[in-house]
Amino acid sequence: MTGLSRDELARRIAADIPEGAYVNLGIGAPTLVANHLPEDLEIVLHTENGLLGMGPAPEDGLIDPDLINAGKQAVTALPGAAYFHHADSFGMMRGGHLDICVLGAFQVSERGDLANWSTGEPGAIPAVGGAMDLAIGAKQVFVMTDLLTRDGASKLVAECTYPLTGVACVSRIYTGDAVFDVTPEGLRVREAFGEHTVASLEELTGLTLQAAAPELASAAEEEGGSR
Amino acid sequence: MTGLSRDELARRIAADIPEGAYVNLGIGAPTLVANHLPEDLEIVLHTENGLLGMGPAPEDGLIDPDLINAGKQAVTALPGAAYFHHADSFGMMRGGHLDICVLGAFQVSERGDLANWSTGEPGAIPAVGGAMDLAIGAKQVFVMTDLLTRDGASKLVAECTYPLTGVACVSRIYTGDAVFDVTPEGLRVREAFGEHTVASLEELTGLTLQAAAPELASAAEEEGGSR
Amino acid sequence: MIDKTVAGTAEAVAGIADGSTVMIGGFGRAGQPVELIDALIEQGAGDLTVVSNNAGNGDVGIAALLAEGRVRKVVCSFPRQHDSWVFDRLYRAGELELELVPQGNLAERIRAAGAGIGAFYSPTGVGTLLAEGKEERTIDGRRYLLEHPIRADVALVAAYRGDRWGNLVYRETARNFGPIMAAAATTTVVQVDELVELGALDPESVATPGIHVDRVVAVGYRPWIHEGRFVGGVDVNGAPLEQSPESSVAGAVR
Amino acid sequence: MIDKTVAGTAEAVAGIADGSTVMIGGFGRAGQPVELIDALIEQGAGDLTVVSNNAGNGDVGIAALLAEGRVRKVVCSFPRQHDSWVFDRLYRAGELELELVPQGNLAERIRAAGAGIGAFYSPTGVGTLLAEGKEERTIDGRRYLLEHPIRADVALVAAYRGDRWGNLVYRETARNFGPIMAAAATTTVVQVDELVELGALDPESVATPGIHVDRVVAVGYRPWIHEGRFVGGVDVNGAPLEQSPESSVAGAVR
Repeated sequence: MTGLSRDELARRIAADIPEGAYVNLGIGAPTLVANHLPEDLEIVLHTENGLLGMGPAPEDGLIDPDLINAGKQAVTALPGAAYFHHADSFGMMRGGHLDICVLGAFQVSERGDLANWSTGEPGAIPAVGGAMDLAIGAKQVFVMTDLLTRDGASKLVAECTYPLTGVACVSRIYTGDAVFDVTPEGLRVREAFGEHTVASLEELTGLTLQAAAPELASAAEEEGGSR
Repeated sequence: MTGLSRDELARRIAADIPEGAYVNLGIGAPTLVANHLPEDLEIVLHTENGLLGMGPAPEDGLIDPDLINAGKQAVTALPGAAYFHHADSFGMMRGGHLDICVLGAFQVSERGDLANWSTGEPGAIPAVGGAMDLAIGAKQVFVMTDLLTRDGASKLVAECTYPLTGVACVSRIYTGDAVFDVTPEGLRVREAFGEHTVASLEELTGLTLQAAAPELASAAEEEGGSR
Repeated sequence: MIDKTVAGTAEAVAGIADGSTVMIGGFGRAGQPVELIDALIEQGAGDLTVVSNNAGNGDVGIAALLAEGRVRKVVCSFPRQHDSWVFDRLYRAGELELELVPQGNLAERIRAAGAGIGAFYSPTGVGTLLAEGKEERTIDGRRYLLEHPIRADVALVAAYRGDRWGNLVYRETARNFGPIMAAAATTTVVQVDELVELGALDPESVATPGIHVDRVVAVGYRPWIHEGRFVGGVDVNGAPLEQSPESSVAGAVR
Repeated sequence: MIDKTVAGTAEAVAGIADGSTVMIGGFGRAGQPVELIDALIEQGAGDLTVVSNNAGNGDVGIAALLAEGRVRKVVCSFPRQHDSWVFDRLYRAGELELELVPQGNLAERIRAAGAGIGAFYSPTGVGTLLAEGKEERTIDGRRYLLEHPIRADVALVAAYRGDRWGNLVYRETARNFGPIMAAAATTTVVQVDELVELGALDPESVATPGIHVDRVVAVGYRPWIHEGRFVGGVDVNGAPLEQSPESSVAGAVR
């Protein structure tokens, strides 16, 4: 494959986050995005356990167990930070005050339905955390995921078969192969990486895809990561 | 009449407020109760515009326009005070965390319905403020009022004719003539002042009243204000 | 760099459109953003719906906005006060629509808007005239009314100190409706006594995080504050006492 | 004199009855009232329903309470964690009932209990498995689920500092569920690092006013705090780093 690595993908997502945005990075891969936010831009990170203005991990020796992120990792607070309780924090989210939230996914449907909290396996211990709140809470919900599962199945689907996290909530899907916008007409290829075309992506996903620009309909000329 | 003056009544109410109680004194006559709370007891006053631990009025020259009570009068804050916003303040009230609230009344019904916000006159400008929240919010709602209107009509009634503030919300009614508990069987005379008896109170109110103690059924022997 | 500060109150209220719903903080005069209201009067928007606890005191602030004929409707809990003569006159003349909301329901409905709650059941007002037209429901044996969020296009809020991210701390009971209104409006405009450096506000005391704020303007300390310290010397309306300012400041040790 | 302080954690948790619903603050280990949970284990109450964001980490705190077989049911958002082996084992063995609640709905339902809200409509969870059995309603074109308050007999909360009236301030993200749980329980029991004189807490920073607190017990500063100052020298679980404590304290300038 000639697409983006996980780290390049994180950088690609970071490039779409404007200065001044209030952003929640979900646990797991989305936390990588923080490493690529330009240092000269002020972007305010929200962590749903009660902090706006989250900074990077502290040095060893300066870990503060009272100051953690939603993944329960030690973090720091930047000048301009504010603490609040859980009801206020999720009010912020549910009330639509966050600009962007970046989440992982098991599946995303053409309509933007998201499945990322349970594989529905019998005997699995269910845990949802803030996933359902995040899914419906931000002005834009970005999904960061691989296009295919390890078994080669598409994570972009006509209908999710895994239990849903939220209905019609995803705005955009970033994968190492392409970036897709969720539109009323289905998924639209916003940008294709490597040698991908709409046709090659349709073959991988089994979906009918729209093209954001004419050149995507034939071959992606652009270098991955540019926009 | 041989009942209590307004000020004696305020003292009588204050005597029923135990140490440690969280209390909201409504605007108007109930604010007089604060003057009679024993100085050696700690009673925490709530004002619904966002303060617990309200203290007395400041001296002239030390008035702080940012620090007012629900009647928009200058107050002070005691050591141990806390400020909060209106949603938290009324959550405190609606959530049943206040022990006692003392309110004025136009009418109280036998069932404890309260009318104290509007006389329903045509052309009058309606204003409710926190009255309806206070009426349903405290564990005990005390009413402080005259037994009779200036025209000699009873404020204790079978059914309120004025617009209601709250339904079945009053616990006890303090008047200069007697103290009444609201019970499932109607009003019970808890204490009668001066020469009042249940019979004389029944005559004034036109209601059938219960007696809390046998002696009330004949003549009140006790001095007003004792308990 | 995020910089929500604007140079003056005119810039702060720029763009408020005719027909807007405008929340105005404050309880009586405490926390009322008088300088922003003055700027709004100057700016000229009309046909407004004003959401505020009161409907103006004296001839300043909300009262002045009403007197200018800019307001079509008032949503509030307590319009009638000893000094609400402007509201009283317009209401009696049929020139103002009034939606009367019990104070706690007003606060909770504003909070619900900011917190993305679709509606909620409140026990306040059950069985009263103000329950008319509202859905009633009994839950666990208690009667409740269904109450809907109150949203606004613009909130005008007065806080004590703010920074360029829009973080705010309030002062005493002037906090009142500020935090919930800031979260309930599409555009939140704040006046502060003083702007401070980013990081100067205690993150444990920030009652409105900057996410809820769009514009901040410094209007200077109130007369009863001197260099960040309470000095008194005013009446409850903030007007200087008759004694000379010097003696007032000197006498204000508490 | 109002004095809600108690001398020890045993006294703090006295009287908690079998079958109680107990809210336990904390998000992971941050703000988890470990000393109070230890006292509750010692106290012996069983058949408990525990309401908490998580269902225990490692072998301490909530995990220890579960391991002792005291808990019948857990109401939480995120039981499954890398170190939730105690919960995992009991759940798989069918020895624990689980009510899974999305985190924001959990927080809002707890807040609703404290604020006297009968029920509310939340958009979270619409169209998912967790909507099963819940009333759905469309308001202004958006779908919502009816969510009910979660009340408790007892809340166990960890705060940073408190006074004898029960006023509390928290520290950083350890605030999490403390303020809303304190308001949602019949009896609220709080452990603080330090008790301070009445009046020593800034009334602008009090996140839980004493009205919501029944008992307060001081348990001493966490290892990463020294005389009220952050010194570090621990891992994210609060365990001392391998270096010597002296060098850790000395190195903790930030």
